[in-house]
Formats: sequence, structure tokens, C-alpha cells
Amino acid sequence: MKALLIPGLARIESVRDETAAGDVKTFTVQFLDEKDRFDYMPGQCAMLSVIGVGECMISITSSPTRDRMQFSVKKSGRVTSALHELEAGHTVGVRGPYGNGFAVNEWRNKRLLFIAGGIGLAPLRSAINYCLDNREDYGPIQIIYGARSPGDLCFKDEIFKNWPGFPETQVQVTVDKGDESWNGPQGFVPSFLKEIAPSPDNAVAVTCGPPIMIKFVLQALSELGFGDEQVVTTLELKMQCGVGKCGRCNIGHKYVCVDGPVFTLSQLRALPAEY
Amino acid sequence: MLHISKHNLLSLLTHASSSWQVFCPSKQGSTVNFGWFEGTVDTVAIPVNSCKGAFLPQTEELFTYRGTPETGLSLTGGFDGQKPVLIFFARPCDARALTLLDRVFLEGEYADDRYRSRRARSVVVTVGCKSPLDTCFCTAFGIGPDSKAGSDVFVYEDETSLYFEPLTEGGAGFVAAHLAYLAEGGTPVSVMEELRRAELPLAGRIWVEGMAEMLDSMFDHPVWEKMSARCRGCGACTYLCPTCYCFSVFDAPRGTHGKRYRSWDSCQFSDFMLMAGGHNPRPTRKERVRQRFMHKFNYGVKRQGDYLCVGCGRCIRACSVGLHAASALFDLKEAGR
Amino acid sequence: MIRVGVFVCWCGSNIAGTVDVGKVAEEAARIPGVVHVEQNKYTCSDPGQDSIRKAIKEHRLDRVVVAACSPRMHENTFRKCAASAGLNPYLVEMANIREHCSWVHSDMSVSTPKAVDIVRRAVAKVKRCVPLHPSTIPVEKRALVIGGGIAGIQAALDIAEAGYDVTVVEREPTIGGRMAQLDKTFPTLDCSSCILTPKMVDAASHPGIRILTYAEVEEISGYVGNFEVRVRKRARSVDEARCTACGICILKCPTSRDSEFNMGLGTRKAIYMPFPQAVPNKPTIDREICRHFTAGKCGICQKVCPSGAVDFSQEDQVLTEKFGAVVAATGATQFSVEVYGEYGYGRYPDVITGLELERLISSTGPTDGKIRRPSDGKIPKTVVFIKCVGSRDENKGYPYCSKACCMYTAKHAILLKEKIPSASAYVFYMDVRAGGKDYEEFYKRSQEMGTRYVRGRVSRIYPLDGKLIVQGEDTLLGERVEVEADLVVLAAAMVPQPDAPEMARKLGISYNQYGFFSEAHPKLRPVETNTAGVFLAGTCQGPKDIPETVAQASAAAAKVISLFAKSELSTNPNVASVDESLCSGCLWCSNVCPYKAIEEKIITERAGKETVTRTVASVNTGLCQGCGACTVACRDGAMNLLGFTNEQILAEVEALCL
Amino acid sequence: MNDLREQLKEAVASAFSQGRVRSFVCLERGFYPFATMPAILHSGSDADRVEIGLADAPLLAKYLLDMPKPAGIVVRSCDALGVSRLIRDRRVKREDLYIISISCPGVVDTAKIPMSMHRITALEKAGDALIVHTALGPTELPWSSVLLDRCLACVSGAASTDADVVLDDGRGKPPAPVDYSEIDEVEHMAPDERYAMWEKEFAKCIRCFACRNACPACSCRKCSLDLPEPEWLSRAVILPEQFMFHFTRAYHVAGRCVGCGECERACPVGLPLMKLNRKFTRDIETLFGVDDARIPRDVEVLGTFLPDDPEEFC
Repeated sequence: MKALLIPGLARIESVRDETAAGDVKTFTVQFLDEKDRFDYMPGQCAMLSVIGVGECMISITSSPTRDRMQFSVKKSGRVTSALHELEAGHTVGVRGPYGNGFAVNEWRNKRLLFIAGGIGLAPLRSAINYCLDNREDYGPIQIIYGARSPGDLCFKDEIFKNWPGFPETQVQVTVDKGDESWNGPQGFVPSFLKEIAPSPDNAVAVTCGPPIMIKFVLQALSELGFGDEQVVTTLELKMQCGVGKCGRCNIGHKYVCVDGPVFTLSQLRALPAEY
Repeated sequence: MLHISKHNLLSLLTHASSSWQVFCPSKQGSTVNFGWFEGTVDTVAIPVNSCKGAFLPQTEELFTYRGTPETGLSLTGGFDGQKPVLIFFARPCDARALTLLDRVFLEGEYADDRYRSRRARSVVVTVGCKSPLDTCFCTAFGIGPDSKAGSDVFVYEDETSLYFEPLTEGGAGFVAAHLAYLAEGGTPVSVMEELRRAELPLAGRIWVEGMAEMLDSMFDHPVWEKMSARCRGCGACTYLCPTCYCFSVFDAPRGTHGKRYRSWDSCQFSDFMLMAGGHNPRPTRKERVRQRFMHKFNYGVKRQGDYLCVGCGRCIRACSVGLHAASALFDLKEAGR
Repeated sequence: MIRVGVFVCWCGSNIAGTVDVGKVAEEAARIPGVVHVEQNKYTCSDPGQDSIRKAIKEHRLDRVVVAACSPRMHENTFRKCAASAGLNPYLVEMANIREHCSWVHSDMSVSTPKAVDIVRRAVAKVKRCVPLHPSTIPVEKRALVIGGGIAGIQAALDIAEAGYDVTVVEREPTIGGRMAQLDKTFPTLDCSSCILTPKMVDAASHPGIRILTYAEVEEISGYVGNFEVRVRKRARSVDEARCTACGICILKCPTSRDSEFNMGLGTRKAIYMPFPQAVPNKPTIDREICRHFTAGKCGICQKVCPSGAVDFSQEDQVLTEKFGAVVAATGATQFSVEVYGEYGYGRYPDVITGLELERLISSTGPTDGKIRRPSDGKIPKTVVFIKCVGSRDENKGYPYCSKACCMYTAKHAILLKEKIPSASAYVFYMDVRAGGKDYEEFYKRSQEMGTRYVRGRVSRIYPLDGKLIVQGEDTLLGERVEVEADLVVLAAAMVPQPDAPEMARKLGISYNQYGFFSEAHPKLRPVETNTAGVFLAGTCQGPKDIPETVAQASAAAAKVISLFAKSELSTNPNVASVDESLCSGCLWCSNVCPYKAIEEKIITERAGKETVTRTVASVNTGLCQGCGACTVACRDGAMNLLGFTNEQILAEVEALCL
Repeated sequence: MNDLREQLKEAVASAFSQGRVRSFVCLERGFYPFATMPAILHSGSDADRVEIGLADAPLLAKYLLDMPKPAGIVVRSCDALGVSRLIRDRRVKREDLYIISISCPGVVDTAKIPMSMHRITALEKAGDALIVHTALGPTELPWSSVLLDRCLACVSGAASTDADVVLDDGRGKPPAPVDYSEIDEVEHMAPDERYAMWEKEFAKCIRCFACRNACPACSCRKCSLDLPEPEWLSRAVILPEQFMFHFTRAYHVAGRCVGCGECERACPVGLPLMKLNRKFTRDIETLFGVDDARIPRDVEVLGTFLPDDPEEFC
């Protein structure tokens, strides 16, 4: 029987700085032992270990349609800070996949609206690339992304070069506050979203970002006529086991690690607001 | 029924400890606690702690590592099956509690390998509760002094002897292995009767019928504020509770080697949910006390199909300010009327 | 990722002779985070330092461990070295494998693994070091000298000569101190007033020196470069500007008391000048005895004063001023010799102390320089001197040596012979300590002049027929000695001023078990205190004679001058720092801080829906000396000493306990 | 007793009606009719709930930390020391408090009532006896045999005078004589024997922090032992960490322990924590010449630097 809480070891193949401040890095990893490797779906997570420091739950930002597993990590606590110290060639622990992931199969033939703020694009990126790699299965894709400043935008290659090149794919980027290099839109994501006013017809809106942004995005979506079933978001809570045992990340009787992290707005509304 | 004179019990346990890891109550300082057998056993008192530690140790090594992330690592996490666990003198509530923990750790997509391997060949020997305490209210949860759920062997106790009733194959195996210590003859009918008749003083006051459904609409009820006001925020109730199982995982590095452990944790601790960025979804005692009792009486029912409480009364004895499952059930009942 | 470079020093054979340096280097390379290791014969040498600079650049080192000697020795060297290569100097850590290892072990098989442990400790710490930056504080270039004795005068003159303003605060009505009371000074026998008076006048007339007499320091706050001092200038009831020092008031004053200056051997008036050469040369009214103040009568002085300078309504003045540095020159006093009941001081008028003899010899003294015994005014023929009265005596006095007594007793014996050639002098002594230039010769001279030195203690003195019978034992001859003396002089120990502890509290400095102020280091920082900006001069720090006092005063002045030579001070960044989010505001840190560097601060923050204020500790980084007392008093773990944080120290402990 | 309770209810109600307090902490009837538990009142109309507390009365001082101020509290002398501790530790301000002190004849420890008497229906104090009413009828026990350990070392059962209202019915327990024989016993053990004793005790510790959370001297905003970084105490519940925890706890309250014994009462596994605390208390009394080291003072023996502190290490 597979040991539940023991990670597989993986080698960091490359580390990429995403932001100007250096507070977000994308790690590409490769398992050292093939038997530790696992398949996953967009939106699923894994427990990333810096052995000797600890573990934390990180969403997998790569798409299963691509061959390398990637994690984008914002430096915020002990483990993520230690992770940021690591370089290519170093070893991390990875166990997973955990969580439900996005219902990408249910999205087929729908219009997809991805709304992200800051590092919140990391889990959506997995779904975006998955859908783009299966482009013909999905309707028009609209990506609305914002960050505090131009330097805080993640995955710049993809948002500016790669994704806009796909058919029927639109990427709209805003920043809270621009600088001399910036000539794009300026403003918060929720108001940007309201200006763009995407149609709710046959659409799924997927959003992830800082809690305050999500709060107003959800409001805006509802104003735009999106029903609760059409709105999908991912949650983050403190997790220790990832497998629904440690009793920590519950919201009501749901555990974010096994029942989430992806919830529709209607599911969320049925849960106590304790997150 | 096979029985043993109480005088011979220690010899039986000593013998058992060659094939089993025996977990039993014994006097330690001023209290009687469950622990690994070290030559003494207490057959009278209901231990302060529960026997969950035999399967979910308070601190348990997950793996040892050598090396560093920079220079390369190797992990050794082998958990080889040791001797099977023998719980000796569980109470019916304890035995029942183990079945609830089983639902958490053995069912669903992810089974806990360690818990499972300890539990797999374990034998639970339960003694009928002849003299329940003022703090006992197991009957509220359909358990009673003679309940056999979760037990492999049930023991009836009279003044001089213990009568062993094997209930499962594992229990029969245990009895068979100790026939040399057991004598045949007699059925302790009077004890059985006594157990059936035993009254629990709290039974009339505690009410759980429909509690789970009632709590569905009580998440924002002011009663939580009132209940939690006296909470001191320690973890005594959760650590001594036979059905609480929360844990956390942490690393203990020692230079270029170290260990990863898991240890019990308590939802009553202020930093239980504290996130790296400083956000705490349960910032005050109100949320934490609510979490504890909602988990026991609502979430547990939805997830594991039953109340995560067996009325053992350990939290009543543990809490220095009278905030426990019984008072909570009582207060919630009043509030939900 | 943190990149540590480890530089293992041979220190010639100092380390390499007992520690397998190669092995240490090899093990160091295995410590996580260490990316570069090298060995040097002498790391502190120019080539050694160059190799560090080169390695920092080549290997992109962001932390440096030098495994060499004590940080006392070369931490600064290597910090500067790292700084010159662009690395913050506080990212350097010393691993002391010399004093802590090679020098105390002889067995290489023991010392090598220990050296490895020490290096591992240093690496563990340096990995948790963060860049620290000194901040700067301005310097108020005015000095305060407390005490106007010879030490204070000398320090004030030296500082003023360098061009900085000095204020001297003296609690007596005049400056001059103890030295003014002395007659002649050893070993050259020049007249004390002849050499002191010009200095007093120099000080008084120096444009850079302001003298506040009859004044006391009440409170000192602030820190180096920025002390705020409150001085109470007591009312002397005489308008100094108007007074011409004609002296008529003194002449006419009807009230008198024992003169402090003459050690009670004469009297002075209620309006008085302690001695004729007093500076300032203005009288003072002693309100304790003046009949105008005690009885509301008299007022003669005011009536006779030709210039209308007597002002009974004068009030104390309280001045609050800023100073950049403080020199404590508060002096010492004389041991109360009454405790030696066997000597009969206080009971027999002709048993006197050395200072009293000074007044009897002095031409300005009560006997106009004639040595007369107090009881009957007769010229003494036989004088017995007893040394170490209160010194070197743990039972009745103090264990320390008062240092000046051997020489002044020799001086007294010489002066006695000079004034009364027929007199004979006996000196009872324990040892004669005559270390000092020309001191031994001076002592010899007193012997040559006929002074009889008796090694031994005096057991009893009693009066008989107008004489004092001095009984003792000559321990060299092993026989009892009995001297019929006319006068007995006790060489009383020099002891701290009774209010020295209070002054130390005001200054925020420490003092020893007797009450002498403590210097920062007995050898290497003899005039500095543990409070930056406060310096010591003279006998407040310990018994001294005049040459030593003057030398120390000049040294203290030099320290003040070098402090003032900087336009601003850079502060030690190894100071305490409060994590306000953890601080519970109990302020134990403040209570245990020897430097008064922690005060309370009220902060406002959101707690749920309410805005609350709460108290936290706040460190004045100018005052903080980085002693760390607060960090151990802090239960919350909120107080950290930068450069020695809890985290760093725990990391070290952990590295050593692997 | 009833008189005292009536006076107390009145005093609490009037503290609210006069606008002296926004909240009040006192005891109220517990789940078991004979026991009491803490209650935090927010209005004078709740004053009827106030109980004196015959048995198992928890100490209340520490609740003041989180209560809306000005806050009222009912104290017996042991609790008054706790309040004083919090004031001296500057965790609460005296001017934010409204203190009602009551005299106390001692508090019954229901755990000391013999097992066979369980099914208690009521407890009653009658002179020097406790009458235990059970399903089988009443039984009398000597009053002193059933008191909480802290009452056996009581500073004084009289109502403390540093209070806004003093309610003393004259039935307070007389001060207990100082008795350190228990500490002597431990001190006289051979080191190995002593170590073995503590090892056995600490091994029982489940690290629930009940002792810390009950202690009026443990009032840090955030306990340093809870900090993830630096990790003073590992989460591992293994013997060396148990020593680390208990020694740290004892050292952190050294010189500040008020001897209330609430830690020991709160400990669910019965650790003899007061043996550690009282050792410190006694040491401070003998080493520093303090009279009764449990009583908080303005100048803390271990928390003050005086320039004339001897500098023996120089």
C-alpha cells in the first residue's frame, strides 16, 4: 500500500522568476523515480516539500497536456521562502495529485471566461493551456488578468505572446497602477471586468486571485447575469495532509483538499462563510 | 464462559505482551492512563486518556531523510508491521470510538497506511462498565455499558473473575492463545443483568436526536459566543477525546539528516488554521469552539455518517471550565428550541 | 540560495599545530550552504584578506565565515574586508578555532572535530544573518564635567583647549577639591596651592569653560552625543556680579561653625569663602546656620555690603542643557576612621587623620602652618603615623589598597622633620608601596631623615599624662613596641563619595562593590564606561594620587575630544529590536536595561472591529549598548538583539547539538 | 453564604447600573448543579446568574485580558493575586477594572470526594463539614479533606482590600501556614531518582497547554512556544521536548507565580506542576529575602536591574 504522507523526490529542472519583485517563481520538476510520477487534471494540487522545512499545498500550474510538471509559488511563509532559495538541480518532495480539479469535461463547447489576479493565474493557467491544447473542444476563450503593477504580472510570455495567438482567444490585461513601460489598461480587475462585460450565455466563468478581488469579481459576475452554477473559483486554506485526514481545511463538512479546491459559486453558497 | 481469576491477570498480560503490543490502563502518578504495558494494569478506573494513541500515536515519525535539497536526498519511511496491538480493557465507548476513527482513516479514496497497519491485526478487549461515572453519557449515542460494537473480546467482571466472550475471529485468536490462563465454566448472568440495568446519571439530560439537522441552521447562532466565552483555548478536550483525530505534519532537521513527524493537533489552538500570510479563518475562540462541536455533531454526521462523540465524558473531566460535549449538547438543545 | 564561503586560518602553527586544518576545510565543504572553502596561513594578512575579497566576487558569496581567532581580535578586520568587497560587514561570522580550540587542546584528534563543530556553528548562524546598517546620530559638541577637583579642572582645560565648550558643575562653593586642602605634594614637595591655584584661575578665565559652583546634577537623560542634563544651581544668596569680594561681610558675620575645608580644625562664618583662593572668589551664605534664615534676624552682611550684593531672596536656579559627553570627576572621600576604636579617633583629640595633618601643616590652615597638636596647641615632639587605616582590611574597612597613603605618609614624615627638626616620627606599616617615578627615592629620603618605619599593626592607643601611648608589635623583630607619642596620624583609606551609587544611577553607569565607578575595561578602556559618552577621571573610579588623576583626566578629555571631532556618530547596529506584534508591553526589558535605553510606546492598531491602543517596548538605539539583558528578560520572545537574534542563537545551538 | 451571594448579585448589578463596567466576569452555576463555571456578563440583568462557587470554582483573572473594558471581576484572595499579577505585568490597567473581592472559606475539589459517593446531587457546607447529597442519601466529610490543593496553601480567605467593593462575611479561611515539606522531599531525592520522577510525570504530558492557558502569569499576547520561528519548542511530543516545555513554562513564571495552582487544577493528566512553581517561589524567598514571593510587587525580584546589583562576574 502506498504510504499516504510520504512524498516522491523530484529534481528541480529549472526555476523562472515571474515577477519583477522576485516574489513569484515557477519551478519545473521531474520525479527522480518514475513510480512516484502521477497523472493529474487541471486545477489539482500537490503537496510540495522542502525536506527539512515542511510541506505546503501548491496548485499545479502546468497542463497535463504538456510533459513537465510545474508549480508557481509565491513567497509567503516558511516553506515557500525555503522553496524560493532552491535552484535547478536541487531536490524537492512532491505528492499528489490532490483535490477535485476543474470540470474541464463539463466545459466542452462552452464559452470560457478566466478571470485572475496576480498569482491567482497559476491554477487557471493549467486549465487555460489544457483547453488551448484541446482548442476544438471549447468555445471562445476570454482571459482577463490583472496585477498590482506591470512587474507583478506572471507568465508574461503566455499572456502577451502565446495565448493571444490561439484562435478565438482573447487576453485582456490590466494593472492596478501602471508605470512608464505600461500603456495598457489601468484599474482593478472587477471594474475592468464590468467594462468588458462578457456575456453569460453558455459561459463558464473561472476566477482565482486575492480574496478581496474574488469578492468583487463574484459580485460583478452576478451583475453581468452569470448564474451561481456558471461561476467557478478555487479556494486556499491551510492544509497539512492533503487527503482529508488532518481535520484542518474544512469549510462546513467539506474539505478543501479533497472536495475542493474548485467550487462553483452555488456550492460555496451552501457552505458556511468560514474561509 | 472462559474466565480468569483477577489475580492471574498480570501473568496473562505478560504472556500476551510477547506476541502483542499491549495497550492498557495503569496508574501513573496520581492518575490512571492508557499506555503501553509496563508490568502493571489498573482494572478499576476509567483512564484519563483514550486508547486512540495506540493507533494514532501522539507523535509519529513518517520518514527519516538524509542529505539536503541542495546535495540530494534519500528518504526512508519504512513502516514494517510490528507486533499487533492488543487494547486491553477498553470501555464500550472506547471500542465504539475506534470504529469512528476507522471511518476517517480507513474509508474513502485515501486510506492511512500507518493507521491501517496498526489496526489491521489488532484485538480490542472491552470490559463492561459496571460503575459508570457521573460524567458518562454514552447511552445518548446508543452505546451502553454492555455495548459490543468495535470489540473483539468482551469481558464481564465480577468480584473475583473476568469472563471472556470472544466476538470476532481476532478475539477468538486472542482467547485461544491464552487458554492456559483461562478456566472454563459459568456464565456471569448477574453481571450481564447488572450491565443492562446500569443507569447513567446524565442520560436524561443529554439529547442528540435531530441534533445534526438542528445545527444545520445554527452556524450563526449567538449561543456559540456564550459557550466559547469561558473557553481557555487549550487542547485538553481534543487530546483526550477518543474520536478527535486532527494532526499536523512537521519536519525536525538535524543538520544533514532529520525526520518528518506527524503529531496530534487541536482545532482549539489559535494557530491551527493560521495561514502563512497571517489570515486566520477561525480567528477567535468562538469560531474554534463552534468548529469543535459542529465537527462532532454536524459535519461528522454528514461525512462519516455518525456523531463523532461516544459520551465517554473525558472532556468533562478534562475541562477546567466546564466546557464539554455534555454541556454543549445541553446548551445547544436549549438554544435550538 | 545562500552561498557561504569558509576561510580556515592556520594562524601559522597557532592553529595548524593542533588542529588538522585540512580536515576542517574538508568537513566545512560538506555543510549545507557552503559553496567555497579555502585555507590561509594567515588570513588576517593582506594576501589572506585579498583571497576573501576575490572569493566573494568569484563565487558570488553572500556570507563569510572566517575560522580563525577570537572575534575580539579580528572580527572588525574581516568585516572591513568583506565590506570592501561589497558585502554587508554583518554577514561575516568568526569561528574561533584558536582561543576556543587550538590553544586549549593538545590532542589533534580532539581539537579537529571540535574545530569542525565550531565552524558548523558559525555557518548555521551566518546563514541567518541579515545585513545590518549603522545609523547616525548628531553630536552636541559641549562637554559636561561633574566635579571641580583637579581631575575635573584638568579635563575641562584639555577639552576647552581643543575648542569645545565645557561646563563644570561643582557642588561646593568653590572648585579645587581635595587638592586644595593639601599642603605639599609628593614626590617633589611643591606646594599644592601653588600648582593648583593657577589651574583654577585658568579654568575660571577660559572662554570655553563655564563653572557652576554650589550646583548639583539632578538628572541625566539621553545618550551619547545627546545628553540632556538638569542642573540645580543652589542659591548662594550673593549676587556674584555685584560682589567685589571685599570680605567685609565675612568679617562682620556673627555666626560661625566648624570649617569643612579645615577638616573641622578651625571655624568659618555663615557667610564664607572656603579658602582665600576660592574660585569663584565670592562668598556664599550657608542658609543652614545663617541667622537671617534660621531666625529671621540679623542681616548684618547685607547692611555692611558696600555693593549691595547680598541677596537673601535669591532662589535655586534649575538649568536644563544638552551635552554631547560627560566626564565624571566626582572624587572620593576619607574613610570614617572611628570604626577603629583601638586608635581612639574622636575620643583623643590628638589622634588625627592625614587630611587633618595637611591642614595643620598648611600655611592657610588654622595654625598658619605651625604643627600644633589639637588638644593643647603644643608642638609635638613624637609623632606616630599609622598606615592602612581602612585599607587592606577586610574586617573593618575595605580590602583594596588606597594607593596614595604610603607616599603621603612619607611626605608627612619629611614635612614634620622639616618643620620640627627635633621631632621623631614612627610609621607603622604593613608594606611600603612606592611604585611610581621617584617614589621609592622619596620614601628612602624619609627614612634617611630619621623616620622610623615599624612593620606591624598598632593594637592600642591610650592617653597617659598628656601623652598618647601607642602599643604595637614590630613583626620584623618580633617584639612589642610602645611609643609615647604627642600626635598620632591615621592614613585613612580613600573611599567613594557616599552618594556615588546615586550619581552612577543618574549617569547610567555601573560601579563596583565599594562604590567606585566601573570602567568599560580595566586595561583597554580605562576611562570609558559602559555607557557611551560617559567618561571617568580621578578618584571616583578608584584610589589615585595626583599625577595619576591628572593623567586620567587628560585621557578622558582626549576621549571627549575624539568624540567631538566627528560631526555625527554611527551607532552600533547590534542593538535590541522589538517585534511589536509579539510584545505584550510588560516592560521587564526596560526594568532590566542598565542603560535606560528602553521606554514604553503606545501604539494604535485594529483588533477585530475595534481600534485599540496598547503599550509596547521601544528601544532607543542611541542608548542601547547591545548587552542583551532585555532579550533574556523577554518572555514573549519579542526582543531580539540584532546580530544575535533568538533565531541565530538557536541555530547555533542546534548546529552544535547535532 | 446566601447573604454573601445576595450582596454580590447586588454589587454586580449596581456596577452595571452605575455605568462602571461594560462586562463582568464571575462564576455561574455549571452543568453539574454543584459545580460552578466562569461566566462573562454583559448587562446588569444577568446579575442573577452570579454564584459564589462552593466547588470546582475556576479562577477568573485571566478572562480580563479579552473582556471589553472597563471590566468587572469577582475575586477571592487567590484570584486577586492573579489580577494583581496581570496589573503588574501591565496586561490590564487597574483603572479599567472594577474589582469585587469576597471572602472565601475554601473551594471543594469534587475529585477529592470518594468515588463511592458519586451520583452527587448537591453539595452543602455545614460548619466544618461538607455534606454530600447523593442518590443514596447524605454523607458528611471533613471540610479540610475535600478542599482544592490551592486552598491548603491559601494566603488568606479574607476578602482582599484592594478592591472597589469588599464583601467579607467573616467566614474566610484563615491563612495556611507555609509548608514547603513537599519541596524538601524533592530536593532531598538523589538526582537520578528525581530525574526518574520527572521523567515519569512529564511522559504523561499531552502538551495540551491547559496549564499555560489557565495561568494568570502566562499572559503573553502570543506564547513564544507557539512561534513557528524560531522554534523554541518542537511539535514533537517526545520526552526531551516535554522537559523543554515544562522548564520553560516554569522559568517564565518564576518570580511571578502567584501560587494559585490553577495550572495544576487545569492539567487533565495530573502533573504536579506546583512542585516546580513552589520550588522557584521558595528559592526567591530564601535567595532574595522576599517575604511571600507569591504576592506581586512593584519591584520584581527577577525583573529589575539595579546599579548596585552586585557584579560578581566582573
